[in-house]
Amino acid sequence: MVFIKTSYFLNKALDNIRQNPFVNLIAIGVIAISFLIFSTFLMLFSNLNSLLALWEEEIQIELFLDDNLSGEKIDALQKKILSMANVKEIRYINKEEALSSFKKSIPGMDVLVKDLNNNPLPASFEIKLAESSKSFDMVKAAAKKLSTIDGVNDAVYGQEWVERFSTSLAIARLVGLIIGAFLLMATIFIVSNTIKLTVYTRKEELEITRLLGATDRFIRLPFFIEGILQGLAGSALSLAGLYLAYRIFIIKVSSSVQASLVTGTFQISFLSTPTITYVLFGGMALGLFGSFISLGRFLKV
Amino acid sequence: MVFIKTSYFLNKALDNIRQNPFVNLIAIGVIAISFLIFSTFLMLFSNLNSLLALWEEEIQIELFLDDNLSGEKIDALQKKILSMANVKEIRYINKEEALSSFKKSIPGMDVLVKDLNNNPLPASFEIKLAESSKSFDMVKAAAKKLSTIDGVNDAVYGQEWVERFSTSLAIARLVGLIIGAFLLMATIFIVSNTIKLTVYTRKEELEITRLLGATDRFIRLPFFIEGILQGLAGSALSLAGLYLAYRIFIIKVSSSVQASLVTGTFQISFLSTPTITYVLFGGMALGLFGSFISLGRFLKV
Amino acid sequence: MIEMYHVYMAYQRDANALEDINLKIEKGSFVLLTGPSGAGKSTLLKLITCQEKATKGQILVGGRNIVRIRHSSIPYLRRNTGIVFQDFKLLNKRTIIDNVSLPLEIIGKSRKEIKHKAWNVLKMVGLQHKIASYPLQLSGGEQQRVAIARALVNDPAILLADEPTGNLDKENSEYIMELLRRANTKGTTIMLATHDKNLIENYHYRVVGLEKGKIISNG
Amino acid sequence: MIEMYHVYMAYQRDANALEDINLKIEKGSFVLLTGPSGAGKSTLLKLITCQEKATKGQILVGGRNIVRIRHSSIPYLRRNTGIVFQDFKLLNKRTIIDNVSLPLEIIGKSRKEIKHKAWNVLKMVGLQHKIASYPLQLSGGEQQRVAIARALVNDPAILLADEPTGNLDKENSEYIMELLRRANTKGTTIMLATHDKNLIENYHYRVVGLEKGKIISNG
Ligand SMILES: Nc1ncnc2c1ncn2[C@@H]1O[C@H](COP(=O)(O)OP(=O)(O)OP(=O)(O)O)[C@@H](O)[C@H]1O
Ligand SMILES: Nc1ncnc2c1ncn2[C@@H]1O[C@H](COP(=O)(O)OP(=O)(O)OP(=O)(O)O)[C@@H](O)[C@H]1O
Ligand SMILES: [Mg+2]
Ligand SMILES: [Mg+2]
Repeated sequence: MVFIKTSYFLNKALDNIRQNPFVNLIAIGVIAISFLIFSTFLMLFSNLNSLLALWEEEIQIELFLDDNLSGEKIDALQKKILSMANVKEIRYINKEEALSSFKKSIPGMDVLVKDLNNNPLPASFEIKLAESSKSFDMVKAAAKKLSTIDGVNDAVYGQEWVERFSTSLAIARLVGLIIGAFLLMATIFIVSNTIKLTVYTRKEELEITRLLGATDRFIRLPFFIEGILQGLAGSALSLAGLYLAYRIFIIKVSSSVQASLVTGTFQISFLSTPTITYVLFGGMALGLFGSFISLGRFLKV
Repeated sequence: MVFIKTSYFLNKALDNIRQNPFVNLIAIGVIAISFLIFSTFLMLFSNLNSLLALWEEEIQIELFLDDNLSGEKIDALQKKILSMANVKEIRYINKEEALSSFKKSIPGMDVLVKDLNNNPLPASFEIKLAESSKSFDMVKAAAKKLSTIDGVNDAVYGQEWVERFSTSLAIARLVGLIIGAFLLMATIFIVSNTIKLTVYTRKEELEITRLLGATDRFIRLPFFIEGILQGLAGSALSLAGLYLAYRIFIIKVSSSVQASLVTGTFQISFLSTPTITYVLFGGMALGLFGSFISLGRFLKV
Repeated sequence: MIEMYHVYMAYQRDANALEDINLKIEKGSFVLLTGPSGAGKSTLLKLITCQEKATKGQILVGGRNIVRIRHSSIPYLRRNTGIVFQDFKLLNKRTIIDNVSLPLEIIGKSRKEIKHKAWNVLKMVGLQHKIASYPLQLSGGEQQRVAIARALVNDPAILLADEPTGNLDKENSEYIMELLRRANTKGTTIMLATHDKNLIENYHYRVVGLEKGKIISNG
Repeated sequence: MIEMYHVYMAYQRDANALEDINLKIEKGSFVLLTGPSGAGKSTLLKLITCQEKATKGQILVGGRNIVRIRHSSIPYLRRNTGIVFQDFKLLNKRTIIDNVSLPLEIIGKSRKEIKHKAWNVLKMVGLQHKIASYPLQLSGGEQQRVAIARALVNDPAILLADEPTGNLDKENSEYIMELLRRANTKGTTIMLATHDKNLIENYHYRVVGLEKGKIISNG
């Protein structure tokens, strides 16, 4: 067999693109838009995730302690709790601190407290759980377990809010994954079908080339390369568009609202470099896939 | 001029679809998927909105009253506040109710309260604002205004949570609108370009028909009808797909989590009938638009 | 019926496909247009139906100057003209009878009349048994006869036939020529481009000879 | 070179396009295939390149039975066969020279050799001044000559020419016949389908006559 250089097929693919500017522009445009939808979603989803993670940070369990525990006992308790698998952080709050923060928390409280002859507020631990243990069920279970520890009077964790919040998180993530999977499939569908149409416009050319003695490989290779190039161009365009939108729009909006969103600082970020790479490779793979499934039916002569 | 029946063009359009099953199936498929993305978004967005509205319900301002106000004074105050433009609901909580709910709210509190010789907690009003006044700024302003009323000691509204929550709402809605607009444009782009490709595959047919003496109108009308039919089929398919997904999937998921999401009952709902109508008409309009912009370049002979 | 005055046509800037064509085709006449490959025969026919625009000169068809005709008037010009294209230009997605029906559909004839006429003309060219076939299921000569049938179905005032017998055997050619002769007798003005020396010799029609875009014989 | 034994071919169940064809074409011979429109000439040629499959019978090409050839082997069969298609089958998006280069590209010749050979063969058919044009910018006869050039560029062992002179005037036809004769002299086996009585009379090649799918004369 005669050796045929790869550069020949690359040139052929570029020729094809040049010879069919109309269909190629449309294909690349449609691929770009599909990927723009998908990568916009990726960006929103990853930012939403970071934001939720920040908020999750703040879920904590308060552990009210029995009165009259000795300092050693408290130290031992603290060590014991911290050594539990899902506890990340623990902070001790003594009776005085509890009272003073209590005074601040409800207006008019100082009047009430003034009249007290002794401090009725218990000392407590503030406990932050590990990332992986922040679902409502796990917080609940952890609180229950903690409350049975000897020396612990009660465990409190803002039941209602935590429940609602962590459920929202779970839903948001689930919905996000479902939407992501759906968008991915939609992108694959749209891109591969668009490529199918572009191949279809060249049905005759394919048939003639085959009648002149071309092997399937000879016919396919330029189309595969063309598909890869279309996919690359489309996904690169989508990233460029998204980045532009991110610069001129999202940053502006976010800077005006982010301050109030979280206690810490939260910066809406662009897609990470690995994600960008995935998107580009995804574009190429999809272009290749699109050409691949399109060509079969036209190589029957 | 000879009279040509509309039914002729409808038949012609149906013939065209039958004669080009491959490109038509692809076009309808792509339109369906694009619309599926868009109408999925519509459904999520409208449900999110309902959910947020439910949550918003719960934002309220607590107004602590001076001690020793007379019953008439309190009645007068209540009427006055209720008559304010943005107040929707008001509930009076007397000192005893305040104390008993206080006892329940923090464990170990009964110990503290037991020692009291008089009830130090103030009476209060719980105020719900009108729908339109629930942005953080408006709640803040309302609280400030309410706190200056004679007989009112302090106004409290869970500053931090309300702020974060209402900002989230605003962002969610803004992002939703932006995404919606973007998806709409993307759908228009994808659909019209797909139709362009299908028209392109019939370039020759168009040219020949024109060479045989057909007017532009004669050539265009079947394409317009075909575009409308494609758009209708595509959007109807997307709605059917969405409804199916809604039945077998979303309802299942939601029933397992919705209970915990809100205090009241919240049911994920399908698109409203007007929205369904809009989507179908949108499909037809878009199909027409797609054919319209595609045909120009092929009628030059 | 067709008059040309100093007509020039150039596809590219430097090369004239037609040069200084002066031609008068009387109503009801039958003219053969001959010349070697690339002489400009097809180009000349294309000018008459506004498929191409003359670079210079005036062209009258049925008394009307078509050089600066509006885009929207072109269809009405073409409806009076039957064209047999050199490359047939059949619609591959339509059956033979639908192809032949098209010119009648375009002018809005009734369904019944269309069917009747299309069938008749297909029978005339000997293809009544192929009406439900598609163009790509026909032999070259059969396709050519479909193209002829489509051009005739409309009883056009002018018939422009570009090499209509190139894919036909002698018997079929003679038969097609007889069909054209009959149409001509009924009043159709015919211009037929051909290289077929037999046609030129056997039929004593007026012959216009083209070479390199110029008329070299006319009579 | 080409042998057919009891070959039947039916596009539709009921109608045979070819019936009981028995034919032996010697290596290096020049055979004219004639018959009226729709006789089955093109179909016969299509069988030889596996464009269509015979319904029954055996076909040997170069000693190899191609009736049950694998899909992946067909290209190699076609590389030894030059085909002039009745409808040309040029690639409209490629220039003339690129069209003619295609068979050489397919077998992986070097760029230089391709250019050289394509240019030579286009010069032979008198189109060296059109190499940069696209097929739709050529006259019918010019397109036909491009199709002939493409079939010859590869010095094929077999040349199947389907009505290669239908759009050509007498001079060009004779010239093309001379080209084919020369190819034949250099060893190419040629089958040429035609209705052109002049060809049959002027050249004393073997003539195979088809009618309604059957061989009615052979010699
Ligand atoms: N679309 C075009 N663009 C550029 N040049 C063209 C175009 N169409 C035809 N030509 C050139 O114009 C000249 C005349 O072409 P035309 O088709 O009129 O020839 P013809 O007499 O019909 O020849 P044939 O007998 O081969 O059909 C030829 O040299 C051809 O290459
Ligand atoms: N793809 C097809 N499907 C169905 N029938 C076909 C097909 N191709 C050809 N035929 C029929 O087979 C018969 C022989 O066709 P073929 O093309 O071989 O004729 P031919 O001898 O080449 O005629 P011509 O001189 O007109 O080109 C014709 O009746 C034709 O209608
Ligand atoms: Mg011509
Ligand atoms: Mg044939």
